[in-house]
Amino acid sequence: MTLLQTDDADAVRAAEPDRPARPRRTIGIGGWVGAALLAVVVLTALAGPLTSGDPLAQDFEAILRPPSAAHLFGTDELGRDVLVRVVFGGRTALAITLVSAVVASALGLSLALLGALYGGWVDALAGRLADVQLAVPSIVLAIVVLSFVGNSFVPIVAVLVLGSWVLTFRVIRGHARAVVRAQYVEAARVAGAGRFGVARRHLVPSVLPLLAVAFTINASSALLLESSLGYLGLGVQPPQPDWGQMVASGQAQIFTAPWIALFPGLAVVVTAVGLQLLGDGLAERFVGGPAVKRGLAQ
Amino acid sequence: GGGETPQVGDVLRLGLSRQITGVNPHKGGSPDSSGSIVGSIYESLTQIGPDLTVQPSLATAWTSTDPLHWRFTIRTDSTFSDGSPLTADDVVWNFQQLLDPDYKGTAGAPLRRYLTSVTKVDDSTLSFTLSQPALDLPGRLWSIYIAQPAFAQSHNLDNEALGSGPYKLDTLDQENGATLSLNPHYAGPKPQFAQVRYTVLASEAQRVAALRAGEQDLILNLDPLDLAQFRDSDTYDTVLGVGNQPLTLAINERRTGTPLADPRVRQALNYATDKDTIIKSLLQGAVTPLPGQVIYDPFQQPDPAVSAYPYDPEKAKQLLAEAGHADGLTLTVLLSSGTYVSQDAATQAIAAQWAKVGVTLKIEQQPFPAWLQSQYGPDDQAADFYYIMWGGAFRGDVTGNFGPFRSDHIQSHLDAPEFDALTTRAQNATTEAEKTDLVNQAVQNAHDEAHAIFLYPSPFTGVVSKGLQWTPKPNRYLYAQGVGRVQP
Amino acid sequence: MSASELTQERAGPPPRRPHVPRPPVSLRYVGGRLLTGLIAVWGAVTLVFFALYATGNPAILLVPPDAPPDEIARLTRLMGFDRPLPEQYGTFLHSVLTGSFPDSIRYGEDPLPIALEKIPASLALGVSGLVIGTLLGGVVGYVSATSRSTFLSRVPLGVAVGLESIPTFFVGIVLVIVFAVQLGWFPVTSTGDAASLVLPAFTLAFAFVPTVARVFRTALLDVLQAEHLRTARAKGLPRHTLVWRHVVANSLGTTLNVVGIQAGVLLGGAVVTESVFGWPGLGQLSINAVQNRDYPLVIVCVLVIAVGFVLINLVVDVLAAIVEPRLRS
Amino acid sequence: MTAQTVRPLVTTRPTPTGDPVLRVRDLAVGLDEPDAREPIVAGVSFEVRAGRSVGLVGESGSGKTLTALAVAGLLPSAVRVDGGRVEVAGRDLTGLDPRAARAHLSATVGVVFQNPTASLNPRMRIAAQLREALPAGTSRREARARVAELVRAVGIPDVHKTLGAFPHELSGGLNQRVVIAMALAREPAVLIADEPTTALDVSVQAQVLDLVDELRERLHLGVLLVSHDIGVIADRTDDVHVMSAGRIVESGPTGEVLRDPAHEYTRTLLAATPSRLEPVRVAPREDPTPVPQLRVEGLRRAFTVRGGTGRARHVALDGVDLTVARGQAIGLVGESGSGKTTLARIVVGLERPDSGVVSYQGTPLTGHDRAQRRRWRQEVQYIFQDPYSSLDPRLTVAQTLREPLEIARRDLSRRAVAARVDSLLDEVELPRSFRDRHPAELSGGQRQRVGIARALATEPSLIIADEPVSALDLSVQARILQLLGRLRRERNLTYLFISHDLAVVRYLCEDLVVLRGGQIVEQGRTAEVLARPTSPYTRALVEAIPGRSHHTDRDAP
Ligand SMILES: Nc1ncnc2c1ncn2[C@@H]1O[C@H](COP(=O)(O)OP(=O)(O)OP(=O)(O)O)[C@@H](O)[C@H]1O
Ligand SMILES: Nc1ncnc2c1ncn2[C@@H]1O[C@H](COP(=O)(O)OP(=O)(O)OP(=O)(O)O)[C@@H](O)[C@H]1O
Ligand SMILES: [Mg+2]
Ligand SMILES: [Mg+2]
Ligand code: NI
Repeated sequence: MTLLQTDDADAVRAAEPDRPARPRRTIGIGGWVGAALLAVVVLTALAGPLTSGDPLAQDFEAILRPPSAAHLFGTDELGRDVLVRVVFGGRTALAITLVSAVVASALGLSLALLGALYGGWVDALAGRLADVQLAVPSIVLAIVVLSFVGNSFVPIVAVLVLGSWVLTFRVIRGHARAVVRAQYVEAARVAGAGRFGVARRHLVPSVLPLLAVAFTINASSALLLESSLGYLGLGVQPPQPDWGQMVASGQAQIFTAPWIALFPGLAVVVTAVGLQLLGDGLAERFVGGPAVKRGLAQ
Repeated sequence: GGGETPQVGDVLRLGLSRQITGVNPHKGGSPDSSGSIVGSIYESLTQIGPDLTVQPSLATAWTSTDPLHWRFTIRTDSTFSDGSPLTADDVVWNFQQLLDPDYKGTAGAPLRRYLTSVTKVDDSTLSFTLSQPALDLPGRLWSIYIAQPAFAQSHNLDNEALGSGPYKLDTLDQENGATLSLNPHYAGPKPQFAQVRYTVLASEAQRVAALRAGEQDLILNLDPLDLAQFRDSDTYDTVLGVGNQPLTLAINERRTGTPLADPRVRQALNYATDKDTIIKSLLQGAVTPLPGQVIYDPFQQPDPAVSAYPYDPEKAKQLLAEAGHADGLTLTVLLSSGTYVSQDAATQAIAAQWAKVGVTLKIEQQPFPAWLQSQYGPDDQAADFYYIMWGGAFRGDVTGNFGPFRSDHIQSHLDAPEFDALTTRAQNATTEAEKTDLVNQAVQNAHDEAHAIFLYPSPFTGVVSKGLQWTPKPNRYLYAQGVGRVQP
Repeated sequence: MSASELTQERAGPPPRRPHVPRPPVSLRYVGGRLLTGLIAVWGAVTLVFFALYATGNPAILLVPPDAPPDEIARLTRLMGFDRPLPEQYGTFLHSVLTGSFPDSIRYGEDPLPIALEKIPASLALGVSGLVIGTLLGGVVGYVSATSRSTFLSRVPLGVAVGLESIPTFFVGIVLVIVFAVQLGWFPVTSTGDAASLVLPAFTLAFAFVPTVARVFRTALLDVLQAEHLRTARAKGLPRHTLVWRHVVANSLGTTLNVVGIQAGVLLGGAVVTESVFGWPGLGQLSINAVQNRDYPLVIVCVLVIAVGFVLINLVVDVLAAIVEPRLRS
Repeated sequence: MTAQTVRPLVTTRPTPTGDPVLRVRDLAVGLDEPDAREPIVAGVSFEVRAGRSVGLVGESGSGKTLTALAVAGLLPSAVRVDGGRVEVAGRDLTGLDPRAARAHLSATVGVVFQNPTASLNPRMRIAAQLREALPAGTSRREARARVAELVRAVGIPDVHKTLGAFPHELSGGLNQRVVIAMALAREPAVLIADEPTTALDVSVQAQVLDLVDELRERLHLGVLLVSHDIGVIADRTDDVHVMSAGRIVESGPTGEVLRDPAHEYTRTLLAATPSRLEPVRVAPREDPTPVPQLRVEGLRRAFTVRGGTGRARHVALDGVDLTVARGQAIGLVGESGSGKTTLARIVVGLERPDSGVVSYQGTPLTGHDRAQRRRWRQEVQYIFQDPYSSLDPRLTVAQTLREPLEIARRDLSRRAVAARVDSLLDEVELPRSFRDRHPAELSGGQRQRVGIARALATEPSLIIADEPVSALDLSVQARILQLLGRLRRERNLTYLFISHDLAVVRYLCEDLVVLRGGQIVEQGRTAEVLARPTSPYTRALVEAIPGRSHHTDRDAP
């Protein structure tokens, strides 16, 4: 699809010969805010276990306590500290999100690059795979696969990867195809560069910023999908805390003890907002603004 | 929002907590869904009262001529909702279908174990021939519903119904609910509501929200903790009581090299479990711990000689040490997602308690089908424990009460030859006295050998509109005919 | 053509109607897309088939707890699950081709009509969500692209993008609490009627709004800078003609395209939405079928959804080609 | 213009020739910012009379377009008129409210822009766009007749097909005619044409300009023709205004200004015209080996094109034979689509022929062994047309120049490579400090120098250049051509030089090959072919050189 391609000419055209070079783009305020939010979430998830308690520790003396100084986010029906559980839930959510985004990006990237470099049946096959993937909403596949194969870490990640590699693939392929046909690549070929040289010198570096953007989008869609799966009871299983699953289990008490479902829900939102803002910022910085982001938007 | 005065409309609105799995009278069904609807549309020979006693229904009387022969007298006034009479031949036909090994209806499977044939003696008398004695035969027949043969042969019973019960099925959406209206030909007392709507509310959150929005008149199976919010309601009463089936941790004693093969370990874990704390905090004090056996008052006759394992961590440690596990054990329990009330919280509490005697209990959870599959699977791949609720359906139901704890049960991973022998003999007993004696021996054996972690009876919960008159049935079957209006 | 036009046609010099009606999309193209779609459907269904049949036996769910051990074997045989996998797959493919599937376990009948019966409800939800989302998103996108006020050009879009970060189920929960339980405007439990459609439709719409707003905004900004707009301005056209015919109309193609690519993601949200609200559609049916291990029904649901997807994508493509002539060749 | 008959428009407003239809006084245009610095355009004054044509010429960025847009009231929102007055068809626009001004302008001024296809709404059929341009209140029936008439008036052959088409289905030339028809729809008094032919093929250029001339005469239009091409200005305008840095630096009758430029800037501009450059001529050195450096025999290449009617084979090269001797400079000319680029790409190995043989130094490329292949790769280099897309935007100049060295000369040390890079920069007259710049920080001419330096890196002996200057500004173009000429002299390079501009070829190449429809239609010494073109096509090409009338003026006083 044409939308998913970025032509380098676009970027270049921005700088007309006699006009001053374009001002250096930044990821913008939004991008920095996103990065900061993510940093907070990630740091809490990493450092949380050192400072806070046990997410499984029950305290039948303090059941369903509203937020207070002792329990900032209150306690749940087992007297467990919701804050601690949100922090630990973040570990699960982030680990799954990151691993699946990394795998999805790697898979999408390699298929796209192979397709762009070799063309022919390699490209056609990868394109068909992507079409197959697009024929069924990933959540449906996820539900089927997880409830039959079981829902441990690996199947969950596999399902999320299945749902998101196509994005990276399409974005990168569109771009890589344009780059492979670009005159500067032809110039390199005239100078004697082979496929590997072209990939190393021109293709991979040019694809990296796009990859970063696709990665943040993948991560945020994986996060949302992961929490939806958790909510549907198909994600990480209790007692291991997980945001989506915490929302689901706290939902029955939402009228009497809203904090149980609210805080994990907000955690998902904050993380997703962070990823979105960072993604937007990166797109603005590297890819030429929302015009490309729209093609990437998930 | 809370309405001001108790309001019940013309349509009785009943909430179900599981999707309907069809309304086939020959396939059985969960009380929380299909079973309640089927029981409102069809009749069987006997029925189970709120106290779990066996009561007449289509059959008015029964006698056993000898241990292997029974006679049932049936009503002749019963009529299907299309106006056709329900005859003795119809009953015979239904049993013949169920006894046919190629018949799809699964309700016949247990029958085929002990029932040889059903024949018509005259228009109001049926003769049952058994292959092994069954003192509790009338009770066992409560779930064999009678369909109209002609209709059954020409229609899909999973989706359509023609019965002789108080209601007839108007519409059915297996995912979302069913509507019922009065069976104009019903022979018994006329129920108070002409229209009934069953709505599937599969998640606890949906049930709570529907109640708070005043959209339902009666919903069972809420988490005891969630009842509190309706306790002071103007529109609803809450029900918190004892259910008819026990909750236990079923044990896998047959995994190769399992420490659970040693009765001392099993006993130790029973000692290490603080049932009272769990009941007090999670179950809102609705129940008392099982009396060291899977049968309990008031629904069954427990063996008075057996009582609950007290919470005694020291004793537990000592037993574990004797069994050579002084330095601890790691075991797993498998839960089925969202199946039993409070199961997550309770198993986590148990895990915390066991941790104090050095046993690490790893909790795993799987969707119901996978969980079931694991139980049906080979011993070595099964989990060490399953948090499970199962038990008899009526007073004195030996098969139902003890079957799941026998070694030969299809879901069991036990190794309990003595218990098996005793319960077999109890099933085949020919006098009540003999049966009671054998049951007590079996109970004693299961307790001593600790063939289960005895927890507590399932709590029975419900939220009922103040405008309704309803006698709670602890077996959770929510028959429409059992619900009436408060008479002003 | 009116009568007067006809007479004029005869009277005046005959400049023939310049419009040569051509099909916007060639049949060949549609055929090609359908073929690709068929392959995709086959792939998806096969994947699901093996995920199901290789991992378990649904017979166990039907066995009553007090049944003798041989009951599992009996049911397995009755349902044909004892045969080798390739053979079952062959039977399955055959049933797809003939359109007669093995009976649903819960419904005891052909699962295809059961799944098809849910389509109107799903369509109602999908279409109303899409329409609401597109309208809201269109307004937000338009305002943010054209408004001169910093507030209007940023805040609605920011809110929309914030919405993008809220998982569908969370939106659903909040809507239910506020509008169904607290305000009592809409029912909590879906009955499939119009009143119970509102909340799920908005939940679904909120997933569309950010995408539509974003894409539409960029498309508008692109068009606003396009050279042909200068030509149109030179013609001295009235403002509304300029806006609708030259700006908005030219932004639709791009928007439609992206929304089309996203149809999958967005309608995936419908599955969650249906399950949160108990909306009686295909999504809920599939989740329940999965939970009950109703294999034949699961496969048919996946099949119907996949075919629906292929068709939706095709429709979007054709629509895009209609509003965007450049895509036609 | 070809033999198409142009039917007169039914209604023409007789504006007496000579009356001013556009008067601009002290126009100033600046950025629409609160603290805008200097205006971009200032103190611009000129006058266009009915039936006359006025040229506006100047370098890129000098403010020509902004001036034109300001007059037409079409300035982009970031820019605003800062002062001065504009009077169109006798009405002063100063102080008029924007609505009224817009209405007056749309009734009296027609505009034509550089890029015809982009100037049309991509999703409306031509007929609808033309109808829209008619004065408000035109009845349907009238409109239909008018539209057909307009289309015929601008010489579009297949009226019916064109009206039903979308812009992307028509060629650039046809689209420009449509745009002109649209500009005429409201019977304007003034036609503003901003580089109306720059995006078009040379032969089409002439047709469009002829059309404008003819319409001007017939409709008594006042024409403001904006161009950076002196040739076009010379041929087509009566008066000219030369702009530089936002100001008019010189004005007067075109002939006078060009013959006797008063302003320094005008002189530079004129000097940069390729036809004014002294041709580079290199005395052919004796080639020790009689084997031609490059030989091409029976080259054939067809492309599969997918169109509305399905797939079709389009033959781009149809049996081309060509021999290039060492030290020779051959110019390859031909209209757009004649196969020039395809031929060049095949020769450097970027494209494969369907049949035919390319031999380098006597050996067919397909028969090359490893060493030969390496040599061929080093000795044959390519210069691309587009200086923008032929450099990787992520690489610095040094990185770009290092790439061929790293591939071809693995023996070189890092330091040696760096030294080579510096000397390459010297050679193409770029400061060494440019090493660490990215393409975005370079002007078009500078980028093309980098492209040339990259081609020189492997010390090639044969350079194939595909329109290396046609994307560049006139003055930049002249400098690059001089650079290429110097390199050829100094390094005894062989050139295969592609251009559609005969003037450029005449400057650089002694020999000329004319390609048409994938076949060679004429070849020989450049001067001879230009003086006595034998094929009608070459003759047309020669005639299409803009500014020929001005040359004849000048060359034969
Ligand atoms: N929309 C705009 N916003 C800000 N600056 C502009 C805008 N358009 C043009 N400029 C600036 O105004 C100056 C004059 O531009 P203009 O387009 O009139 O040049 P030109 O003479 O037409 O050049 P060319 O031959 O390249 O078309 C340039 O420096 C350009 O950067
Ligand atoms: N990759 C391709 N695919 C399809 N058609 C092509 C391709 N490359 C060239 N052509 C076609 O081959 C013909 C010759 O093209 P070529 O680029 O060689 O012409 P040219 O003489 O260089 O034209 P120009 O002056 O416009 O650059 C054209 O009709 C073009 O459309
Ligand atoms: Mg310009
Ligand atoms: Mg070319
Ligand atoms: Ni000249």
